Amino acid sequence: MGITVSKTVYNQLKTQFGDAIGEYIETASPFIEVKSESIREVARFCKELGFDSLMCLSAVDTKGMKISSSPQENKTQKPAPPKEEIQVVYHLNSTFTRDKIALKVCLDRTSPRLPSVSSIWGVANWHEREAYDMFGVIFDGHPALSRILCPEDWEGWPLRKDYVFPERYHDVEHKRKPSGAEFLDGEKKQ
Amino acid sequence: MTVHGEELVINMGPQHPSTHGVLRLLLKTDGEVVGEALPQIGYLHRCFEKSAERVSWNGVVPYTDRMDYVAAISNEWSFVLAAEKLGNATVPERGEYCRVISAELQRIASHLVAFGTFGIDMGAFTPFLHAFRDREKILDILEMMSGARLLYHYIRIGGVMSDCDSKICEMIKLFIKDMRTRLPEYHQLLSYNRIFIERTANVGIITREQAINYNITGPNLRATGMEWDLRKCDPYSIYDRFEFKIAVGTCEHGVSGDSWNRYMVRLIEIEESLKILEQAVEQIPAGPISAAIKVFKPAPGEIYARTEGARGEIGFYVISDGDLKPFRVKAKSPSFCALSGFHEYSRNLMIADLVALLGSIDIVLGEVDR
Amino acid sequence: MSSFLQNYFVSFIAGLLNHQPLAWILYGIISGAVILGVLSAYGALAVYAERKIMAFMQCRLGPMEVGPEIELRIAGMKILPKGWYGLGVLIADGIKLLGKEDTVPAKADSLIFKLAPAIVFAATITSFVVIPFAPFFTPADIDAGILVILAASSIVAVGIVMGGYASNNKWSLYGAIRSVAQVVSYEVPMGLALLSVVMTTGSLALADIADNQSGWAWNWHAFSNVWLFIAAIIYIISSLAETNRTPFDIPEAEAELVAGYHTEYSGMRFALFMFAEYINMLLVSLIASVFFFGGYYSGIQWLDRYYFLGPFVLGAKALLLVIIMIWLRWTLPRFRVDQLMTLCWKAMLPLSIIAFVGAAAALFQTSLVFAIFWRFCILILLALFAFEVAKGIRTKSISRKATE
Amino acid sequence: MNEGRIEEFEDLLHSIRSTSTRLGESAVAMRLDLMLKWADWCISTSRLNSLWPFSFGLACCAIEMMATAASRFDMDRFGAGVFRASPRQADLMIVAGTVTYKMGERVRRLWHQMPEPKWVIAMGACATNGGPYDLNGYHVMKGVDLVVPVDVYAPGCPPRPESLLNALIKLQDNIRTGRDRQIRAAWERSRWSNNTLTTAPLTKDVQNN
Repeated sequence: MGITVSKTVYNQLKTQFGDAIGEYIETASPFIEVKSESIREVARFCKELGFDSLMCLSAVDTKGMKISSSPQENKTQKPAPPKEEIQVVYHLNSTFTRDKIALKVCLDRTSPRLPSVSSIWGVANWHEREAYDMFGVIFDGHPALSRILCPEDWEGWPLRKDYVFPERYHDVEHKRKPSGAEFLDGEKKQ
Repeated sequence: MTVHGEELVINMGPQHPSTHGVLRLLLKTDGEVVGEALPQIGYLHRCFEKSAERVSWNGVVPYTDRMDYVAAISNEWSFVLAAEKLGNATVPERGEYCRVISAELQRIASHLVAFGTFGIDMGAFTPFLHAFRDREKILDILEMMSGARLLYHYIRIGGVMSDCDSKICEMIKLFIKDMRTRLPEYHQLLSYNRIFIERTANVGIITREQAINYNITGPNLRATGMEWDLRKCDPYSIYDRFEFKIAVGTCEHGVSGDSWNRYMVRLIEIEESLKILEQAVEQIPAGPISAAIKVFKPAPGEIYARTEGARGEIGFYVISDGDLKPFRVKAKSPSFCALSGFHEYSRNLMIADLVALLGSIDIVLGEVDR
Repeated sequence: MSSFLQNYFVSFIAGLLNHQPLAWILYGIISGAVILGVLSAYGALAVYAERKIMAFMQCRLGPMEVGPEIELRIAGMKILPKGWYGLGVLIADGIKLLGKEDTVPAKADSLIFKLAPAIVFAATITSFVVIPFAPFFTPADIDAGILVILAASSIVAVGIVMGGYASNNKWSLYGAIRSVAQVVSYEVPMGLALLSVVMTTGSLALADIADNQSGWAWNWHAFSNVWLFIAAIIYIISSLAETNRTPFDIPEAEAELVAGYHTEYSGMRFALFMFAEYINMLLVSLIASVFFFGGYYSGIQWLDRYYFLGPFVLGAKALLLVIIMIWLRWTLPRFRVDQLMTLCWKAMLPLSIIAFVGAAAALFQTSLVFAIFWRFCILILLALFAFEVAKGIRTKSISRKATE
Repeated sequence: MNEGRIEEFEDLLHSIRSTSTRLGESAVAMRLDLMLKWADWCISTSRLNSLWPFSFGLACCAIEMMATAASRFDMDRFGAGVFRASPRQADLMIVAGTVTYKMGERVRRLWHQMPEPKWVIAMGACATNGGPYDLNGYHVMKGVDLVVPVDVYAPGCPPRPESLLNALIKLQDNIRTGRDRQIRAAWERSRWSNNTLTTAPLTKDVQNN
């Protein structure tokens, strides 16, 4: 059921938006590629189609991915690693027809930026903040884009594949060294 | 005539008896009335998604346990379902039954905690201990099944860890019988207490539009009168074999989507879960409990799988690049979504109502912050 | 007449010392010390009772291992097992709280912060001097005893406000504000309920009120007249609010205000607040017994000859009411602030006015027919209540039977 | 950090004791010393029998902590059943769950708000050393003893209620023998006792408490 629905939705989107819609990729859960500039309009259109709830909004960093998760067009070729980019995936659900579709936006890894959909689905607000917190994806038009899970003064984007763990945070050592020698000594002396 | 004074900004949490963990609410109050409540989260951010990328497929399961620690098995199941769909693994019949039994037991246990803690929020301490007394019986059964009391690691890719044998089935039957007599007591103690109804009915209303906009699922959505249960609406596993009703808000007191209905939906769901358990224990077939999978290594691909947890839809967006470890795991947790709209439906409530709202949404911070 | 014992005692000491004022001072000190000692013992026991009753209601045991690790045997009979049923907590809690660090928050109003618990405690204790403990024995037999009680109980609220304000904590402030609103509101129906009795008796002195109820139990005010029965119920409900007990414990609502007005108090100051709460419970129960339930009269006429039974009878009645308060606390949820006010101003105040007017009307109808009719009304009310209780018990036993 | 927050009462005891030893081996001094020993015993026995825990749950372990307080296990049997929501009235902080950096400074702050004498039980693997989040948890503090002194560690993930009760009994033993003071003193000498996470002025979002 899911696949046919996605296909019809894809066709509708393609006629509506033309070039802004990329490919339709068929996997276990198929998704539609969307150009980053027009994601807000596409999302609004999808909501009008009846996809009234955003189940999940996730960002993915494809750096270091061995084989692309989308199936290769040419099966004879050796599976190639995908482009290094940041993807933002929207999983939509319709509470009327019980259909699901997925939209995917691919972004440049150095400065990922795309319009926010928090005005369309309320839940996107926090999901986008989380994506910003974890990947540094900037959502234009978001009411309050700030870190949500990590503290305000945290450095780096933790879920990126090239994230280096901090040595210490505010003087608290991150890797716990063997328990302080002075601690044990002190106990013996007593 | 109304008098408006200066706004008082007050911090509720991260250590506060009724925030159910380490949630922090920034309240802008005018006297007893809360103008705005802004949730601040992240005090329990345990880097689940980073950890999941760095362990094997089966190794992720214990981490999912620790997300929603009150209902661990629902989380395990959701992740395992995603992995199985990616890797095309099949689960033997008996394994599916074991999963259903454990998940439903877990759902009852989770709702009992919700019932008890909501009682504490309302000032009634005793129902909490009565609920925990009955929860201990479930924990006994789950302990016999998995060996752990709280975080089980029971559901594995391809099946379950250990069998639900006849002795356990007997225990479950006894428990069902016992629990059916307890529920009237709960209603007597709390549900139909006049003060409790006064406190919760018509308080903290979440409308259906708000609920769908903020993707609130599970009991909180069903309390608005909407029949949305993934066990029926998007059936997975073997839930289509069991007869049960979707618990929706009864509106016996108050309007749909208020705190009392959210509370009541959970108690009705306990009854429905008992029904499922009864059928599952009767029907459970003989056979293996787990498919023999030595090394789980799914083909490259991505999937979004969801199950109906105790708090709503638990979704896992999993990407595999054909390695022994998942490439990316994103967890969508119902509490996170429910809390993201909190500022909207907590507007102009009194402080005591805010506690009722928060308690009836039944959040688990481990799941919000992950 | 009621101060007979007191006068006898003072004149006895005066005779010994040959100095009248000194005798009065000595008498004050002695009776104060006795009251304080009894109250301390009661306070510790009440905390223990609360923990035990709560535990039994919650299918637990409560403190068990806290006590001497030897059995108590008297003449070979085992009286108490190891741990003495946790009786040790009585002492342990006290000594521990004494030895705790006494913190005053940095930005708190230090003087008021330190003064508040003392005021609450002193105001609570003060009221005890006008309670008639036995015929001919009231520590301070004041003609307007009830006014002393009403005044002192208002001062408690002042102490709570001081504590809540001085803590420099927003939750404490909330607790303090709520407390004022609550106490001020509930004093009105409470005062009216007490006034109905005062009007019936024609005296403000507590000893006279108690003496008015001698004889059999149906002479007790609560059972003499349906209006006073209503007044008694109103008094008991508003006394729950007066003592900040569930369902009216909004000034220290744990789920909402962390610990309410005493959030910032630690150690002995906190203990004083807690102590005052338990003593206040006893106080309102004593007043309820004196005003409505016969005071030191046992309700059995031929027993009342033995005057020395008076304090025990009064104590038993008061403790029963205290236990009911504990029972309610661990059963009921808590009201919201505005519901509390609604209940007070829209339900209890009209009802208390009705009771007051009714009691006044009943004064004119003293014939036997009416006396029987009023008591018959009370019987009907009690029967209705008993029926409700029986229904509850029956459903429970049915559900229990279904298990077996 | 070391603000000399030692109880006045104990100070008094120590000063009396030193005076009594200065007096020499007189009979009075010996009698006094005996009395002080008895007083010491009284105080420590009272304290260990009346450990009021701080109702402060962080994560999974909090559920087990609740189970420990509930009907089957009943922590109240040991006199430790009065859960206080305000740190000012608590004696025992049970750190039940994972401590993150964001929470760490709050934990330290709550610990500071508790009046002396106070004790800490680190419940579970996370509070002990980071537990399952040791390797990959970039935001997880590797043990709560980096910010507060821990008296007893309860092992397990999560520890069973029996384990927590055992930790409580261990703590009672420590108080009985006076070992808790040694542990505290050793921690205060260690390099963990003053780190900038907790001694630095609080960041803006904390100050409006």
